[in-house]
Amino acid sequence: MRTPVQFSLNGEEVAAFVEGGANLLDALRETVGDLTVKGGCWQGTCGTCTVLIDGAPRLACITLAETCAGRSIETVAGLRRGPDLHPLQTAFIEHFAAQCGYCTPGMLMAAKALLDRKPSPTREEVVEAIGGNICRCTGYEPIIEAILAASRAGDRRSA
Amino acid sequence: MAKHRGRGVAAINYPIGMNLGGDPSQALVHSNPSGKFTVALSSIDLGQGMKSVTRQICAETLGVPIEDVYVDTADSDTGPHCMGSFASRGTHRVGNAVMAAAREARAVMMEAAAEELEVDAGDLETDGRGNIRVKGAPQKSISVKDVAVAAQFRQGKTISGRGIFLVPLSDVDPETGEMSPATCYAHACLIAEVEVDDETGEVAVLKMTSAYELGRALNPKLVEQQLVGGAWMGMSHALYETPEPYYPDTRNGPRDFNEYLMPGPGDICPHDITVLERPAPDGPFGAKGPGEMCANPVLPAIANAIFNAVGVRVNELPITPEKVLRALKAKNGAPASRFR
Amino acid sequence: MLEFRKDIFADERDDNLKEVGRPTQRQDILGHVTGASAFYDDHRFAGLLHLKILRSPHAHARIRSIDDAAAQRAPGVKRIIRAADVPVNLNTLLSLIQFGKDDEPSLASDVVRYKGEPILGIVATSERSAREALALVRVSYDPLPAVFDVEEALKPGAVSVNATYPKNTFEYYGKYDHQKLRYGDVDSAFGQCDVIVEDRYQMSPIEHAPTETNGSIAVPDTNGRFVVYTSTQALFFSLDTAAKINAMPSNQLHFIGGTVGGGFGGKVDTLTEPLAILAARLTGAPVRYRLSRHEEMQFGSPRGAERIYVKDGAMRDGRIVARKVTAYFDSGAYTRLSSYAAVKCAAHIPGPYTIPNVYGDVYCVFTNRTPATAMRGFGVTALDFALECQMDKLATAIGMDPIEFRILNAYRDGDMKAHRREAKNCALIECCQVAAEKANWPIREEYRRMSSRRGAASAPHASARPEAPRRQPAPAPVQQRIPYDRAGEPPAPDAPPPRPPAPPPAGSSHGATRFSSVFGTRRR
Amino acid sequence: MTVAVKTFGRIGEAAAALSAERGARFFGGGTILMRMVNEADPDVATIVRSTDPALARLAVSSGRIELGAGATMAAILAERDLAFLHPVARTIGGPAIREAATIGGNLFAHSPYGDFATALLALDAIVAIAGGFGQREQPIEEFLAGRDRGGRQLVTGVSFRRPAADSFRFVKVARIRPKGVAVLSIAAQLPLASGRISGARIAYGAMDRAPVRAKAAERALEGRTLDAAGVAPAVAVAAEGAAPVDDAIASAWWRREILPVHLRRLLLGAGA
Repeated sequence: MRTPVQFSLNGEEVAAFVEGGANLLDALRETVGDLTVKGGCWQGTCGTCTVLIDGAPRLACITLAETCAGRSIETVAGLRRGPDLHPLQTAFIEHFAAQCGYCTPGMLMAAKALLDRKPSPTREEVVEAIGGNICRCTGYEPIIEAILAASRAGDRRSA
Repeated sequence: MAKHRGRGVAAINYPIGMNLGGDPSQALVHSNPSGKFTVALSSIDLGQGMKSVTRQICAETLGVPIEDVYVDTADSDTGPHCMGSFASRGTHRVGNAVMAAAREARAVMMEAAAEELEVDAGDLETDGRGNIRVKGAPQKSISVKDVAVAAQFRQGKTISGRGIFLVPLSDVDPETGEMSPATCYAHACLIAEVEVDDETGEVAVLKMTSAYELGRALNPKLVEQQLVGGAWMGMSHALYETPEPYYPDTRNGPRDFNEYLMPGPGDICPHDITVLERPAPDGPFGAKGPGEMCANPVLPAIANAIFNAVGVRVNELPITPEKVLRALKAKNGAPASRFR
Repeated sequence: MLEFRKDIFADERDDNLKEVGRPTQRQDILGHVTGASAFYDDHRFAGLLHLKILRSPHAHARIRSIDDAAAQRAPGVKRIIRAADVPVNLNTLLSLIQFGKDDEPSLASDVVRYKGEPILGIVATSERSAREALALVRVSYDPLPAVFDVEEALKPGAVSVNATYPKNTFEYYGKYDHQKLRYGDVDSAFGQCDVIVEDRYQMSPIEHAPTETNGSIAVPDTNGRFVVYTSTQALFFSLDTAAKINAMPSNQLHFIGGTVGGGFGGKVDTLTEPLAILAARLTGAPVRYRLSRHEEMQFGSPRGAERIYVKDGAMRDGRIVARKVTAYFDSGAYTRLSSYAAVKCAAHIPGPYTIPNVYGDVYCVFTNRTPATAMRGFGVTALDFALECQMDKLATAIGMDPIEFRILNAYRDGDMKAHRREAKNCALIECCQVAAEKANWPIREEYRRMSSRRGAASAPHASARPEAPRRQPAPAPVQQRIPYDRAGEPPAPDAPPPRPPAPPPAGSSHGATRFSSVFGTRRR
Repeated sequence: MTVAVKTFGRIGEAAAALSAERGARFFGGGTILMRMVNEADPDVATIVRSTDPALARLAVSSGRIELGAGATMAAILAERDLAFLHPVARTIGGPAIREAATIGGNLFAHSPYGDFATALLALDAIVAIAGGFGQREQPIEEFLAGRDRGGRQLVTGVSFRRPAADSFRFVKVARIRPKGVAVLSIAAQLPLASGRISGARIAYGAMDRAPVRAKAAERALEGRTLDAAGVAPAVAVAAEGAAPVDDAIASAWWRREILPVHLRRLLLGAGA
């Protein structure tokens, strides 16, 4: 049996019919068609599918899709404003913080969740924020540096 | 509790390309009518930067700006054969194929330019900014764009090139193992600094200092990506990773990223890297390949550092705290630190 | 932090380049940070079907019967794929380069040889339906004894794992059960050296753990062709393998990939494409075969474990005069690529050092575990671990600084390697010197002056050779057999100084050099 | 066949639905259940949810503390008055997991998971359960002991007396930082009466199939001071009652070997 679910995706209202027990990751990729969200494990253990639900980081693969009714969901597809990249995206580019690029969308959203709440985090807080996200290529250091750089860029803008 | 620091070193070399050769790669390069180039490959970019490095090799060889080159990978209908992305062969084998294709395309481009400028192609040079000019008389020049237009619509020339690179397969003498495994080797020496908890066997890697010789770093940032990420993987292999924690007993195999252990962002350490470049005679601009070898010195360097710290040798990977603790108990207690 | 030492080997380089050497941004980076990069699974097709695989719960068993009647009737099931459906159900990856015999089925029919071996596939309208139908398949097995240890597998009377190689070893050159390396005379060298260090090293299997699991989507195209979106690391390798298994002309397959979520060697084996294509042929619909994370972790072919025995002989002055290596590659139940790695391993012995007497035996061994495959550093990573731990133990035993010890023995341009090719373009010494300098690791002046290059004050056996190291503890006595990490007591200083090296004879065929003396020769 | 999802406004209705159906499972935060659903686990035919606000309730007073079973680790970390539990909640997965993971779910997590349950055991928590036969309460030790035998009971919340200031300590030993599964975890409530321990509660995680009390160590601490000599007897009997197993994270041997070390470090304040 399919259930209708309506939620806001990157500011746009979307409606989808989901199978009973469907997870948000499959709902976004297979039903809504947002392929920027990647799946790494469907077990809740790699962070690749990290999205924001009402501003909080969540693992789409273990989020029951129908619990998202009426919620506001952000994916990397909504990170960029038109042609302008989000400071995190710019920082990831400048710091060569991506290799294969598969964990990158989840990393960016985990980082956004942090910076939205804490614009100037310490290195420890950055490490904590991406603690649930697996990267097999970079050794994490460039990602940590990129997030710290993005937060400094934010400081400059607000200053 | 007592924590002991130690340092260990390892030095390695690594063969570039498939052992014994016999692993060809092809490339096609062609220009569109406005002087923008496309490289067609069937090679794979799995994060190592194949698209980016071959793009730089092509631009350098053609003598055009990087923005004027786009690399299209991995379509078996349009990209010619490539053995694959493994054995540290991408930069060396594919790079050479792209270089050969770009040289062929450049020759046509220079002929076409010569025809337009009514000079001898031998007297022309590229300025790397999208122009072709007469050596010593830079005012006499033509843009690559105009050359491409002329070649396509007036001269009827295709500014394109085909390239293949093959290290011919060599035999092995069954009796002696005499063989030609590789045409060039990358090198590295790495020093690891660790801290060992002699009550729990836990090992923390505090710092790595390394020197890698890679022939030519075609792109220093992509090289850094490989060396930093590769050293992390080496540390991970040394201390954490196994799908069979009780090998050769097959029990308790990890099923997910909670059970399969790899160092997290809180486990990493500073890594001070120096790059040396001794060009490989047969490498594209002397390049070898950093992709695989970067992880190799880390494993023994950490093992040797643990010995330097607490005087125990663990010869079985991964060097888990349990193995360190068992070894410590076997030689009852750790000596005072022998930090160098 | 990354720094360049452009001053070293500067005379061998033309640094006057425009694009090469610049930190140009990755061509693919914008796609990566916007989530727009299209990986194989980022393509969508109407009516996509899903393939899931029934896997053996046993490491070794005879399949008595398979009852899939209930699964066939299960909701959403479109087709069941059995071994008999696979056009060519025996293959080995390297048959593409004429290396080795076909030994691995795509779907097991009579015997399963490792836990997780594919037996049957179910194509259904959803992954969930496929999984539910799998639970309805009844297979009855006669469990067989299994072997999991490489050396156990080589013993007489051991369980035979792989029917193609009944002796549990890959067959080299149609006559040997291992790859040999023979150079100089290790036995007489061991007889005359001062210090011997012997040890056993055991590598672990390692999972590549790419964040994107192996997978592919096969889509029926016009004119009987199939478009295959794939995570492969080797496009034509996978295309040709899939064509062979499906008995199709290769030009009926159009493979598209090139943007892959990490590989590290784990996406060469073409684990999913052949059956995805077969499923698409049998159903006429697009089919996705995607490994679950659990499958990737346990059945997606790991880096194989190697067991390596090393015996080294050295002189008190620090020169290594003999190295003997016996290595066993745990290939798992089938060959995949381990046979190749064993040869690469033999070629790598004795590491980046000039040793006049070298002996190597490398075995590719079959056991009842997940078939191993390539991984970053294939064939070399484990040997480097063993050899560089040995180097540390030797340095300790001799009482020499481990970096000076490596520099002393490092191969130099013109040296003869054990596989009988001249060393060229060497740079190990310079790497050691720079790493030591950056780490404030003191090494003596003469070692800082040495060079990999011909003619330079480099060869330790030449006049420029440093005198025996003064470092503590003192050198080990002649013929002392040293359990690795305990240095010897002060030596009985009665050991005759090693004979000077014989002059280099004219190179024989392939530039090989004959070694008349235990101490060998070094070209200068 | 897809899973049926049944959502109820009232806890009681949810409890009834849960006990009514064999294949019914209660949805806490989904970190355990959704993985089973994704893998088409035949044991999960129906997901039972409740939107009852009581489930997410955090009633924090100076005396007794009542936490709804649906309260997440993130909610606990956001509650300043629960600062003593923050070091525990912070060790549960990464930030995204903590937004989902609930107290109730943690009570059912199998070893080596269940670090929050370990803390609750050291706090002598009472577990509130809504079964087919209405509400009941059960000491957490009893609950954990019978957990895997018990039917499909619905835990609605936990309550416990606020530990004396600075008397609660917790350490989780993991191989991976910051997010690692427990090699072991130790929670201790160490009330001091005129400088001496009285009525200590010590609980271990990953030392058995469910969190267990370290009763021998508790007894050995009675009347002792928290110094090297004072804790020595407790450290000596640290492993009594622990029955660790080999798993992918660590071997039983290593867990047993390092347990006394980490207990000593925790008691002496060198831990965490």
